[in-house]
Amino acid sequence: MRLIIAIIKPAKLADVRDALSDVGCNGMTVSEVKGFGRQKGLDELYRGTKYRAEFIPKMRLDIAVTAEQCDNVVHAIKDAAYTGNTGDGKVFVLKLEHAVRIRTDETNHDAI
Amino acid sequence: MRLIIAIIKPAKLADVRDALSDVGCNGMTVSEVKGFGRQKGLDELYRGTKYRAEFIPKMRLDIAVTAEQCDNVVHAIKDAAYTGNTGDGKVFVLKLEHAVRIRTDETNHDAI
Amino acid sequence: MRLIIAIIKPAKLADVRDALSDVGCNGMTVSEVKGFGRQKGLDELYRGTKYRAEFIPKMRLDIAVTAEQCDNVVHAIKDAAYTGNTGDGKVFVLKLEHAVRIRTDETNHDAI
Amino acid sequence: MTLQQLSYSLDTFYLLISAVLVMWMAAGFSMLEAGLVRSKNTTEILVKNIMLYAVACTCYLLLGYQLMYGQPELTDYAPAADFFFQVVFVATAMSIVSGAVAERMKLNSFLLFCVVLTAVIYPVQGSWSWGGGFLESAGFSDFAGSGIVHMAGAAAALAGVLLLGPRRGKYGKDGQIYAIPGANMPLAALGTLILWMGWFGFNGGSQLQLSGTENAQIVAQIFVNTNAAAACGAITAFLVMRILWRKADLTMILNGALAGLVAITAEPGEPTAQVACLIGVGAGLLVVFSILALDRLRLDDPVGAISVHGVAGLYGLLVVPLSSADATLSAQLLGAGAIFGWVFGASLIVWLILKVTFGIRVHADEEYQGSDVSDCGVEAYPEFTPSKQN
Amino acid sequence: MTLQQLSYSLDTFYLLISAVLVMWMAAGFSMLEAGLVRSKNTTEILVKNIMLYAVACTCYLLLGYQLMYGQPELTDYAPAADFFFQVVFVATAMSIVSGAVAERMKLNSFLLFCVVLTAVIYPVQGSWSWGGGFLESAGFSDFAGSGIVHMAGAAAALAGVLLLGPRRGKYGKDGQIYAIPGANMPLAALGTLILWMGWFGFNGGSQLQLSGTENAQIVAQIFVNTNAAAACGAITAFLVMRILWRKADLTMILNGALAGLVAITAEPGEPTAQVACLIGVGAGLLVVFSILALDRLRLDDPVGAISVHGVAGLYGLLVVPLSSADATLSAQLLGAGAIFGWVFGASLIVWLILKVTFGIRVHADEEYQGSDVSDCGVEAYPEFTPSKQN
Amino acid sequence: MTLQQLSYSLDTFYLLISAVLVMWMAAGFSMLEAGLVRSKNTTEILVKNIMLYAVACTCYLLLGYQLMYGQPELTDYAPAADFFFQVVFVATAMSIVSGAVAERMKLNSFLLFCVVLTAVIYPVQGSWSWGGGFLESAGFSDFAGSGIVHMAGAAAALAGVLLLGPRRGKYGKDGQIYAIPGANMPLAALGTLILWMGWFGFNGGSQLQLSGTENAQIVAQIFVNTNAAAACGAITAFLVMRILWRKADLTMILNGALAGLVAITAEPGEPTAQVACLIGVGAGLLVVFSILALDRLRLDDPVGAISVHGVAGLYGLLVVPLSSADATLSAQLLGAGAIFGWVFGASLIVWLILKVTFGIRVHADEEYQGSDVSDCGVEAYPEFTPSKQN
Ligand SMILES: Nc1ncnc2c1ncn2[C@@H]1O[C@H](COP(=O)(O)OP(=O)(O)O)[C@@H](O)[C@H]1O
Ligand SMILES: Nc1ncnc2c1ncn2[C@@H]1O[C@H](COP(=O)(O)OP(=O)(O)O)[C@@H](O)[C@H]1O
Ligand SMILES: Nc1ncnc2c1ncn2[C@@H]1O[C@H](COP(=O)(O)OP(=O)(O)O)[C@@H](O)[C@H]1O
Repeated sequence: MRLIIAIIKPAKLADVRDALSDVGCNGMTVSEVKGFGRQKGLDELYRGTKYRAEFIPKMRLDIAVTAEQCDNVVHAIKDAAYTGNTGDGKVFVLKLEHAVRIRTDETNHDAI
Repeated sequence: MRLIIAIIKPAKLADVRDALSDVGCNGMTVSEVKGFGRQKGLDELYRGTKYRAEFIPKMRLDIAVTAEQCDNVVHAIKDAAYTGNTGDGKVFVLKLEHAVRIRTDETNHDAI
Repeated sequence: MRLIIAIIKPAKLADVRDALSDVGCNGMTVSEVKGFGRQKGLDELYRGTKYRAEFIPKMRLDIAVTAEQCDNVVHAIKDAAYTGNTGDGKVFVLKLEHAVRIRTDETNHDAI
Repeated sequence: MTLQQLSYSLDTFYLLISAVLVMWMAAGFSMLEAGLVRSKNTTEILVKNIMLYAVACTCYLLLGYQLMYGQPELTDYAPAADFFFQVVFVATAMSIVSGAVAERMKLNSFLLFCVVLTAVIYPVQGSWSWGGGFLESAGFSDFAGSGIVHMAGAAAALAGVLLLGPRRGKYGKDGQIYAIPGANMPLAALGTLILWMGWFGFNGGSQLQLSGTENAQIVAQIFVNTNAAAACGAITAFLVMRILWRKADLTMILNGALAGLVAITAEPGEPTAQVACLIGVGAGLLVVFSILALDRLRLDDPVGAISVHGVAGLYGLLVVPLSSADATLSAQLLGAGAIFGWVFGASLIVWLILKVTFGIRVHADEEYQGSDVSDCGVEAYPEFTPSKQN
Repeated sequence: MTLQQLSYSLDTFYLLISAVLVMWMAAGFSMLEAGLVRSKNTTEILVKNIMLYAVACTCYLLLGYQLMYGQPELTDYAPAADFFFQVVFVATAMSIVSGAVAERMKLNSFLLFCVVLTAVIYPVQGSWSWGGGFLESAGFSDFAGSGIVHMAGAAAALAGVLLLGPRRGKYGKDGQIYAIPGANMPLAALGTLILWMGWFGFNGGSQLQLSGTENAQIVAQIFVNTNAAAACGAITAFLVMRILWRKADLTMILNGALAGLVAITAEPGEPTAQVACLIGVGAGLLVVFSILALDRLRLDDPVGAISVHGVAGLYGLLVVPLSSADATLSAQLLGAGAIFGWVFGASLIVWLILKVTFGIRVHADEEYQGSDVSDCGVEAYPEFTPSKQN
Repeated sequence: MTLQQLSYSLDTFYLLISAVLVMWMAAGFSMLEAGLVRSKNTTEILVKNIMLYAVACTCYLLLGYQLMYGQPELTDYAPAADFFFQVVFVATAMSIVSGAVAERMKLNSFLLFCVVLTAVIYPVQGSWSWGGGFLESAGFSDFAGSGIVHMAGAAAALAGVLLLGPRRGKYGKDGQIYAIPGANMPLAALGTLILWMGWFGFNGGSQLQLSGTENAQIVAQIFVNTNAAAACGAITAFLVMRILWRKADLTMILNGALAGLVAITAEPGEPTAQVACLIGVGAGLLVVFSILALDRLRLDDPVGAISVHGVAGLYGLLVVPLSSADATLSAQLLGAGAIFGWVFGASLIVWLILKVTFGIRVHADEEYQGSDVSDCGVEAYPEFTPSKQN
């Protein structure tokens, strides 16, 4: 099994969700994060003093998948999250040792 | 060592904390996340238009443990977070290569 | 490749960022988390009733690096985040299987 | 135009402006309560506050005013101005209830109770004193309503709180008291300042006439005393909390100011400003310890309404004899007892009927999750996720 | 001093205080709109509201007042008081526009429109009735401005909304309507209560004279009726939403109260309080269904301004004959048609000119990200990251 | 009743209502400052604002008023009304201080300073002009207190800021200036609109008498001019920021409006409305550049109080001779110098004494973490975790 971590633009969340749905992946956990990277924040101005929000709001998706699904899912995310501009984000894949569904005690493939 | 990621209902946080304490695990890092899964959000109504909050607020716990502790801890989480309703959540286990405590420079087992 | 997860004091974020920059690491993803550990929260008082915020606000940094960079980066974080008081935080290192940059389709080393 | 007509116009205007200030207190209660509940119940408390004002105005128009005053012959100012001034007082009484039962009371039952209180319960006791009934004859003296409005509201609230029980998570099994901080301190402060402002209309307008040197002097003295009592109530609450816990507890300071206002309401014109200060000091002391004591008794009152309006209201009634020669302690006790007994008893019966019919307490799930989503359909701050869940 | 002089002073004071209450409505609109837009456009809507008040006051001073009233000879109260009372009305009209076009209109174009509306469009139609023009001669009756102020503002807003189009994401391709909840319900409630309070000045001051028994009685009746219509508007909207959707929809209740206020504005003095209640009930009904209907028509009005001020304003004009013997339905229709036609037509032209020159709609990126950062340089709540992005 | 008595009543009422509007400014300052500080210091600034009002009212009652006016013989209106009108002015002066020293001043020391300022420092200089002292004899003219109230408050604030130093993180080692945005823009806007409203009482009430045609006309003119200056101050600040930085900077617009209000306060009755506009324009220009300049000088004033009240206050004093025949530039300079010298000097000494005894600056840890938790025990928005930490 794999744990996929995707960092995407917040505006793309709905598209990515739909794309994941299409490849049969309905569960995920999303959090709001701040991204530092190539993309720079916007200049803001407060009482005559410029300041720049260094970080950019991003969405982080954590998706547990089976090893077989993994490539498909990564592809789906990549396609749906793409805009071509800096800051489109990253996809990271980790090995997942073990998974449990709390409600049913199912484990691993059945739990995802 | 293992890194345990547990996605639970926010209302269960206190119970899970206590359960972890009982199995000798006192450190953890918690974040607020949004869950997508089988469980659906509540209908809301604004000025005559229905809308549904698609995601459900969840708590994500990241807990670094030794390999020996791992099963115990996963069990403790499962028991404490269980309600039997959809949306009870998941527990994921990853391999943890290395851990450092910043204050003391201790590493691995000592750092957890 | 490695995924480094660092839990640090919020006040140290700017210092850590600068330190990471110095070792050539410019990308990272930051989230606000709550830490439970040895460090205890402050007593607050509301209408004559004491209460203690059990968790402490922390920052979580997720940084994808190459295997070679890893030690350097962990060191840099440790030095920059150090204050010597409880609650300085932890650094965890996981193996990273795969990384993709959404904008360019670059993978692994090129994607970080 | 005659002098008489002009004084008629001036007195009408004075009553109307005073009434607008009291109407404005509806915003004060709304903001105070919206600040002191958790964010998940904020929309609902706003609905309650706006609806109770609307319902109170309507019920008092259709029934309550006649019950309380009959068809008074008013020759010195416009009868409509008198009605408008009286109607906003009823709303004030009902606002007190909404705060005390916040975060767990069913909206519909609350509004049904509001109908009965404003159409019947309040006017009946009001008629005993301001309507020229037996309390007036007995020499009971409550100039602007420490008892008739504030303690009455608190009595209704207390009956509700007793039947309703505390919010889940407020008290532990072994006597622990848990803090449930309100979500928005600036709103609580704003609400208090609005109330402070509105109180000048509440007390100042209760002289009912401004024309004539003496009237004008009394009204001016009322403004000074009202302000002085509030200021000293706030300072006292601040000092007590600072000494007891070393903290400058904002919400206690706000309660202290309000307690000063409630206490001076029974007789705002006669004391000197210095005496008004002392009355405020007493109210500030009382309210802090009353809030602490109610919590020990496991009477959960999220905004401190029972202490502020009930305890300080009673205290206000009882200190009238100190500054007013006409008042006697026995008459004050009689009045306080009669008002409290009637309002508390009648309210208890109405709450009980509601409890066994529609129910008065929201379902446990709804309470956990907050009434905003389940009952109002929208959160108060939908873009901001609260970070601490109770 | 003579009696005449004293009545002059009293009437001046009465007008000034009424005007201050109307000026305060600027805060009401600001808070209402700041509560009902998303947090990313909150700073911008605050800028719009404060700037429109400032611009309206200045333009009406330099040009509008003369256009509307010429150089009126006022002997019963200070001319400056009359000006001040009139000037705050213009600002009210313009405030209506800001709500309807919120979250997508360019700030600069909005302010340019504001200049034209307050210096020319509003005064021209105002002169037809209040300035003693042809509508007055025709028997058109609009006591405090249901049509002249509120419907006029809504007409200008409607023209803007038609050219501007809905907010992105408000309507789906297949007729779906998506909810875009406002970010801060307590502010919306506060704004409404401020408007409710200010309306006593708006309607009460429009009698223009307080001296004399009859004037005082009418003014007092206006206060009572204004309050009653608002209360019943709120109750009606609450009941309708409760029955239709089982939810106590706060923003609809607020709109209901405001609709009651708008509707009673055309004739607040003549009806009995009971009739005022009925007028409020009608307004509460109308406004809910109007808001639902406009959404079906894909006319996006984030705060419901067109329904509250336009639909309820028209309704207010049309029910005047029911309580006022002098008014006729035909004169009311003529007046409503003339005002709407002129304001809508003139506004459409001005908006069109702005559209082809400076543009009226913010860039799509700016709309997505919110105008606060791009146009104002600072977010409304910079320390709080909104958790739901639209 | 005699005509005399009626005019007595009317004038008393006029003073009382004006005073209530000024009292309401306490809420304006509270909200403005609560909006412009960071969320971690919001509860504390609310405590400061409410406590300073309470303390000011009490100290001025017990000592300050006598010091300033002795035992004035007032025959035209109720003496208590005069006291109440004067007492709310003192609170205004002190409110100015709280904004400038926000986010780093110890609460207890602040309140001790408040005692001295309101009991002694302010009344002493007030007696020189309004109390009939040497400045009045010298022909110094400050109708409603551009200098006596606003510049005095700013002088006390400046002394505090000099001894206190800037907030940590405000200025870099190499001359950088960092922005520290306030947490809640709607509150800042609301606060400003409250102040704008209250100012009609501040300036309008300072005529002290309304009875008589001439008095009424002056009061009405004051209302018009006060409004015009504020509007033009806001517009000017908007235009300057728009031209300089292309941004519609809300907080600068708010400061512009307030600067217009402060500037017109020295002589609000004599100028025509057009001249009042020009005075507002000047104030709007001045305040923007003053705020930018103070930042260059590393004088950290989170809300711009020194620029708004000090710089615009001085400017207001100096332009009086332009519209008032009786005033001379030299008398104005003398007055400004005397007031500033006394208040600044006396305040500096008091701040110094406090600094070496109790300390005036919060501990660095406390400053980092915010005074709300450490000193007040509760956060302003406990359910919402701020996402950006400074
Ligand atoms: N090495 C990294 N580790 C973790 N997250 C990263 C890393 N590099 C980039 N990110 C995340 O990806 C986001 C996008 O990266 P950025 O460099 O701005 O643009 P791009 O993806 O187009 O190269 C960042 O905002 C950050 O959240
Ligand atoms: N494949 C997945 N990857 C990551 N998180 C998941 C996944 N599936 C579910 N989750 C998380 O677990 C939570 C509960 O899942 P859900 O399907 O709603 O109920 P249940 O756990 O009862 O099957 C979700 O809200 C989501 O946060
Ligand atoms: N076992 C663990 N798993 C995950 N996070 C942990 C663990 N132990 C500690 N942490 C995180 O590290 C932070 C600091 O730990 P703490 O015990 O307070 O101090 P110290 O790092 O000085 O020992 C905690 O607030 C928590 O976020």
